[in-house]
Amino acid sequence: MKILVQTEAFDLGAEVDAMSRGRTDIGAIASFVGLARDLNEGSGVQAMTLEHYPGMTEKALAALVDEACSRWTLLDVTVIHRVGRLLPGDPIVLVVVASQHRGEAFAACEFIMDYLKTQAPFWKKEETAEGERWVEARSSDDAAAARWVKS
Amino acid sequence: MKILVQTEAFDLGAEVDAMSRGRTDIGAIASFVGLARDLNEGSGVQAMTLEHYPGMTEKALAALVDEACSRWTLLDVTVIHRVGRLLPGDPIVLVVVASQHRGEAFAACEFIMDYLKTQAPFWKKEETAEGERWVEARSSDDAAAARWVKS
Amino acid sequence: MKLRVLYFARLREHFGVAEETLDFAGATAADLVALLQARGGVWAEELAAGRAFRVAVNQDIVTLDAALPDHAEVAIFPPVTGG
Amino acid sequence: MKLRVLYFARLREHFGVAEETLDFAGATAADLVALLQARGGVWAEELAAGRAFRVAVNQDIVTLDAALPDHAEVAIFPPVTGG
Repeated sequence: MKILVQTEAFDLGAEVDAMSRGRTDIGAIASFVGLARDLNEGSGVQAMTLEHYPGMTEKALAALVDEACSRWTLLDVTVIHRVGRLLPGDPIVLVVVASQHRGEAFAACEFIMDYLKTQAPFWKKEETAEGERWVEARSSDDAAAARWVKS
Repeated sequence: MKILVQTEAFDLGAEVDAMSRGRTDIGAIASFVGLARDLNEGSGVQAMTLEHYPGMTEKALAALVDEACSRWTLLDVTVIHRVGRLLPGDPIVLVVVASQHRGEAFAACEFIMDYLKTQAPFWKKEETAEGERWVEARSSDDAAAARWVKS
Repeated sequence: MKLRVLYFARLREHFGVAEETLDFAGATAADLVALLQARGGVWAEELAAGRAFRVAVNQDIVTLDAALPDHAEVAIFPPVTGG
Repeated sequence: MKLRVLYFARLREHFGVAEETLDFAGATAADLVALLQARGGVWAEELAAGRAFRVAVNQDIVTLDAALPDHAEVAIFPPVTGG
């Protein structure tokens, strides 16, 4: 398991290679990259700054990876989240999940992203032509995370 | 859209970079890599050979990418499937889906893999200590594909 | 009519043939399967009722009641196992 | 008891403070929020009933009835928007 919060860019190919190199038991690697878009809520975004809560962030990410590992049989997980100032097109977050079978890899990867969006202490501030604004939490993200609550 | 059937290895990082480079409208890239495992149905696999139906393969892959594009709003899709002899640990198949939002990217990526498993004319033959054997279709793959049938 | 018939994977190996051209007097995929079954041996065995195989006509998977056009490319193969 | 209180994102900016140490005579997160609301101005406004904010105690998100241990690290912040 690898969890990083960093300002630098990450390398999806290198992370997936590192995860699978020398192993012959992995059948499926699902991955996700979230990128900064130039448009949000209908207006142009020139840049964004990601703030986080050092200490709690790592703890929250570790907790949600642990939760994923308790729900599915996973062989490895990598989560990297960037902080600081990012431009449209820049990658923000990376989640890679390795498993024997694809169903588990897909489900765990999407679960981690959905929980990360609602449970990990990151905040986005966007720079637009009209000035700066803090991004508001989306009800669609709460709904996505709620899908995973065990009934 | 990019669909390839090839003997050579593919490069996940390069495919994702090519898809996102210069674009600022992509918010989410979901990807999947399927790898050859050293174990299947309880016995050791030393190598496998992938056979396909040239012509129909490309047509079937294009049809399922088209179907994915009709179901979700996608910005780009890449599918690469290898054929020929592969060793445990070797990557077999790559699916990359770019969209504005993660829910669509995840759903389309998993849909393409589930349909590919049951609709595209590839066959695997495994080499084991007991000799060669053709891999039998799995009912779990039929069940995975059946999830996507519109009711 | 003339048909080009292709076999893949386990069927190609068991039949010992990858491709053949046939003169065909029937109408449907089921008629072609019956013609091949009548060869006996591995043909009768692999294409018996209840065995899992697929038929594609001009590179689209079809059901056995599908009509076969003249000069069709017909493929017969086991359930697919790619990915 | 003593508390270390942290603010993030919009709250940090509006309050004009990232971190403070408080002497606290209450018991729960709700008591702390009431103490901060009583400062008036942006504090009363941002922490008013019905405003969306989260409280974490020692880096775990809690509900307002959570008890605050001595020397706790308490953080108050808007709903998260990462990813």
